[in-house]
Amino acid sequence: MAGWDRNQMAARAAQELEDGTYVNLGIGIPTLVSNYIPEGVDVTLQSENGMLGMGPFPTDDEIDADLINAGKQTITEMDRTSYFSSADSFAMIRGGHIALSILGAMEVSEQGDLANWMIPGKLVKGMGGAMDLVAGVRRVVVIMDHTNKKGESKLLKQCSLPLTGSKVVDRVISNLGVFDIVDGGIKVVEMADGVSLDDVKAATEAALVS
Amino acid sequence: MAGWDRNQMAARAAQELEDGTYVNLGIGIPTLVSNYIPEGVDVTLQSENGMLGMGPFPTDDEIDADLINAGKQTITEMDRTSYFSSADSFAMIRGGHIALSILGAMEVSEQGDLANWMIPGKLVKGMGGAMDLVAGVRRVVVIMDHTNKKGESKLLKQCSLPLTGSKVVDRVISNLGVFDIVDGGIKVVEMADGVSLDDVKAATEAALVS
Amino acid sequence: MKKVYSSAAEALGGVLQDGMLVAAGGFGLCGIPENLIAAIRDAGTKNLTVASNNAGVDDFGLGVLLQGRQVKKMISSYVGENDEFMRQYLAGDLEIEFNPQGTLAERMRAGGAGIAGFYTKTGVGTLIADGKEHKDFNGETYILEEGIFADLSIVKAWKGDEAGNLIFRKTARNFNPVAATCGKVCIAEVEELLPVGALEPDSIHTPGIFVNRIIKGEHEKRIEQRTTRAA
Amino acid sequence: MKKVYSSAAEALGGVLQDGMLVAAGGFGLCGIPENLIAAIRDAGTKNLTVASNNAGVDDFGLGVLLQGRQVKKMISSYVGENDEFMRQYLAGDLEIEFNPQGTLAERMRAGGAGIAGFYTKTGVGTLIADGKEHKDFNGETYILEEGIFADLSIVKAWKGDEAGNLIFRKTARNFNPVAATCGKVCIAEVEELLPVGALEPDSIHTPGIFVNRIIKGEHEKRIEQRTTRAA
Repeated sequence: MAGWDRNQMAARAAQELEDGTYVNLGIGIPTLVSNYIPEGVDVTLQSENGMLGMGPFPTDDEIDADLINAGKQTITEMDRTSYFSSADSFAMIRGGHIALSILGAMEVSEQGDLANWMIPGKLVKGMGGAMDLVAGVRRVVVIMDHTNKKGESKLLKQCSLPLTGSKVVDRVISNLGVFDIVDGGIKVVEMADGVSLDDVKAATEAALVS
Repeated sequence: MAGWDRNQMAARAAQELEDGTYVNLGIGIPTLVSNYIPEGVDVTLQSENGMLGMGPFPTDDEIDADLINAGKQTITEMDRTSYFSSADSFAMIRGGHIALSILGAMEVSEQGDLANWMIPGKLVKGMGGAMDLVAGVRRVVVIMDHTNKKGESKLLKQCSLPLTGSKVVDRVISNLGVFDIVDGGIKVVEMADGVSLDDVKAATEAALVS
Repeated sequence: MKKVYSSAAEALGGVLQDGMLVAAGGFGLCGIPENLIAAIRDAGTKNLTVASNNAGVDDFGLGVLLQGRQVKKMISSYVGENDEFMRQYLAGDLEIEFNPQGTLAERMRAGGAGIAGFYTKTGVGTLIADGKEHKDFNGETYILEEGIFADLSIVKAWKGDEAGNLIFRKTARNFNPVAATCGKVCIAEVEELLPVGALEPDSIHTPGIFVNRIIKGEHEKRIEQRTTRAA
Repeated sequence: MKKVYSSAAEALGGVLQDGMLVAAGGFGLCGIPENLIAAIRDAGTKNLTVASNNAGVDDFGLGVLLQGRQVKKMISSYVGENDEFMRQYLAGDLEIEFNPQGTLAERMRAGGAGIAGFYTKTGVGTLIADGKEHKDFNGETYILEEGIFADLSIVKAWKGDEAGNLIFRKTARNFNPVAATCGKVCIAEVEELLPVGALEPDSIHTPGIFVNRIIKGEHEKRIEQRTTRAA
């Protein structure tokens, strides 16, 4: 079983981007998606701390303390950029004006439940904007490893961790392939190079439907 | 019985203005109040269509179709002026950030109920921003004639007309004097020149308390 | 994906439907989407519900849609300047839902912001509160008002760019920014249509995400109450 | 009535009280009211509840109030960058109320706008919804969130004028405009304090009505995650 590495997952996720849309990319692997935006596809990236039209990281000369992304990294602006308050930013998110949110997860259930903010008994840092994003954005795509470090499936019948959102995930892109949340379970949309259906079955607790 | 004319009522109402505050003046006699702002008192006038720092009417040369007040009259801006949306304007009003609203009325009750937007059976044009103003502004002062054209009191035990707001009026300035809404009824604060307490009693249906 | 259209009629192509709910910017005749209103008149779309603070005057602004009897219902705070409106209203041909001005603005904002409802003190104890849920917070009574989710928003801005970013001018801003947010489709008409990058990012009032289509319009900008002082 | 004060300490005079609720602008260390936070540290005010998206880092931002054990409770969406925070939290000395980021921003806006509560889909089906009123609108479930009404707001802007009008710069705007609206008293610190008339009226983000006191500050503007690409 080969499967995708994090850059390949990001590249596959970039195929989800539709021309002319507004997109929010979460912290971690989702951030890498912006490196793989297909030719001819023009998307505008939102940063939920109050910016549309997020540009690349700055050069040393361009660093500006007043210009950061939601991960608190320094970034740059573009021609099209606009700034706004956090209230206006989440009005945009909550109101369904963002077409696509791509974010990471600890667990996803076959109902599309998502857990990615809290492990009981461990330090809780907070949900940031994740609950707003999954509740408000029109389409939610998760990028995550298919299994955790112990080899246990992260695509579950029920999430065991506290939820970030209930019935919010549309699609999961894992190292094993692309999976949609559909009525009755998880549908295999695509398998990564060298991954077999048996590999997927072995790594998936959630019901697979065809 | 002499009493005040509309300009004298406006001049008296201008004594309500406190230095450094933000004020909304209604259409009609309340608009005249801005002609009588006392020396040394600096107030900023809000226009609920989206402006703080309303200036005087323009000269012919200054007329600007994009610059009107809530009565749709052309106006001018000042050094301190800021513009904002209707939502932000009423956020300001509803949130209690305006210190004083001075507006007209058809009826005021001894509980401070105000009726000024609708006469059943007659054409109803709408309440505009009046309901928001009386519900949100910290202090509400009414300027009105003490009686209607038939000589009937407009300061009533109960309003007969549909309300603009319930228990919202703090003070009434009429042609007969200045009256506060207090527990149990209306308190005479001040009488206009040449007006006697008997004149007030004769013209007032609401309970007068001392 | 191009947002720029060559005319109001073209921008409305495929969007107009009988019976739809339209949210319109403007206050009185100030900052109204003149070109889009005229194109809706020309298209003859019927049974519209229009959420707009005012209803224009007889021959200008939303009044021209009333003349063509294209409007079934208005959601407004003040409709006093329009005789045709009153005739149709008194004849029972036109429905009016009065909203306090701030409630109307907040309902549009709520619709655009994914807020299904909000509690306000505005209108408590009045006819406006009839049939609405009442709830006490900290000993004070509030009523529940719901967000407006429109099918179409039509707005007018001063400057816009090809990405749909908008800047309004003076009190012509009014309801336009909130109307822009609450429609499934938002079309903006602007006085100056500029290339992307021409607007200062900190000064943009309506980010392009809210604007699906944009046109350069021609604006009469009629004045309702020309009021002057001596020079 | 003068709004301009000569220092953060002077601007806070007569305002600070043990146990008060403070709403603070800023996102991470970006756009935080550095001078006012330092002055509150110096004043030693205790048992504060602070509504702020984040809690700073150990030695900067709101972290300096945590060091002095001046904070009883935080209302935040993310507090990950602060070891002292975690120590006090695990020891039970510090209470934290997690709010989704958008809910926190909207709660501040609601408090400033006289909205007692609003219905959002954010958090439905999660721990955040526990104990909150649920209500269906058009077949979808929402939860009721309440406005934040703070005793004091502290915000940081780029430019301000002597009437309290504020303009923010880039993503340093963030929570500042909404925090400014929800306090009984709002104090702003700015990088440039200008005479009235220096700001463009169409470009003002926070009208002076929300700002009671204003100071010119000195800003370190520390960067939390310096991230670059090759030139």
